[in-house]
Amino acid sequence: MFEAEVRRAPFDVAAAHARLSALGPGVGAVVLFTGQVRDEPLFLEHYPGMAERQMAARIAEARARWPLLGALAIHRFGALDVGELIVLVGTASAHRAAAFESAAFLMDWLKTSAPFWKRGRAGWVEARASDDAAARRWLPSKGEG
Amino acid sequence: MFEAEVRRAPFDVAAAHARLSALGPGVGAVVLFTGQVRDEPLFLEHYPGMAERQMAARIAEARARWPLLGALAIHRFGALDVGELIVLVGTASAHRAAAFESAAFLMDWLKTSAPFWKRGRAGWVEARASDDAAARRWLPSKGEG
Amino acid sequence: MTVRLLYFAWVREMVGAEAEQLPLAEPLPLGELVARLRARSEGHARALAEPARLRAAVNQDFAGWDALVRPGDEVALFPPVTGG
Amino acid sequence: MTVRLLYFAWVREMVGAEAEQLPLAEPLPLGELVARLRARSEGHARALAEPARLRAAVNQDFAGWDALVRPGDEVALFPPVTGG
Repeated sequence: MFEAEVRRAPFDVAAAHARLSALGPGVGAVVLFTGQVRDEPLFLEHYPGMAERQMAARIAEARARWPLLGALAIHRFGALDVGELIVLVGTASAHRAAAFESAAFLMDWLKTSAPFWKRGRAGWVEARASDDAAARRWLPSKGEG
Repeated sequence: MFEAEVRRAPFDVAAAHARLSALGPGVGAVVLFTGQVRDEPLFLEHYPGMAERQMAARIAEARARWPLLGALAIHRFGALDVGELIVLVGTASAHRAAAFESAAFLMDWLKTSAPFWKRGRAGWVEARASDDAAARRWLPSKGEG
Repeated sequence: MTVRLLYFAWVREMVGAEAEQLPLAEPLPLGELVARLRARSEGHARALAEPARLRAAVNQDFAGWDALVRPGDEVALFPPVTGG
Repeated sequence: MTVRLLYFAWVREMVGAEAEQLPLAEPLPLGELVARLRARSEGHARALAEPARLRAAVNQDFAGWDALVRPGDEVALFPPVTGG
């Protein structure tokens, strides 16, 4: 089960976990990351088509890099209140290292390559250099530094 | 919300996520790890008292090391079938790096310091050197290597 | 032949449109295409003034300013992404 | 005064008990306490033969073989942990 989904409606964390957990007797570890609206309501604009395409591409990269039994990425758009979930990334593997690392990889790369833009009360949110740095640490030429 | 729990009965992943997610408007990231029985049924023996104590100590260490808004560790004991959840670690923070790193830290140290022992069909499971290595990478003197 | 142009976030707001067409007879580097677009309106000029503040995609993949845009392509211009 | 002893996993199985008492009048290094325990039975001798295969806790914290055990302490002997 390798899936990317872009949607306006809320998603179900328990269902995502259950799907990853049920991928067979080889699953020993599931990691779920969820990102949620912090401090003030947000509006999320996205590029339909490219968003799904980039998320699916990151999942394919993670799958090539770690021995995954499943990976899931869900990203919402539209108006979201404080505390609402924006994004979910989930991975399933035999062992925890692959599940943790691939989930962190997926989030770091979604942050810098999935075409979503946040607007808060003060206007469009600026991209952060720390997000580019987080993604770059996964490039083979640069190592994990 | 910083809690460690040892129990025989199944635990509720959705409830754990909901509690971490609801820790206030400062929460931006939640990471959940679950470990489950792989390949063959297991029996988990534990040292009551020390298990809770060690898990709580690891949570206190994580809290001192990362800016966490909450952390949760639940570990089951007794007879568990393939696919059943054994352990859950969850963390909540403003940003994803702290949530990911502290959850990985907690799992690595629970693996080597929480007094649980797995017995499978072939007898008691042997400890793995790779688990010791995973825990050691968090020691300040050794760095992240 | 044309190129389909898409704008997002503050680029969309400054340009004053979310999509438009640009006639294109033959392949053109993305940077030159953007230079042409600046002449369309004051909004275009302002939104596209600083390529360093922009990112671009050609056919839904990220592309650099030297990438060749071909007639029929879909080109999107937007700020660095901030989702997740 | 006594020390409360606890055994887990295959140590418990080989010793043939999950808990027992050891009389102790004054502090003793954990390694010497284990040496004393080996004399209790063949099972003890076998279970505790190789300290490198064992881990120990004193009062529910991990302890090395040179740690001092005091009358009234709780001492646990077990294999390296394999939970998680």
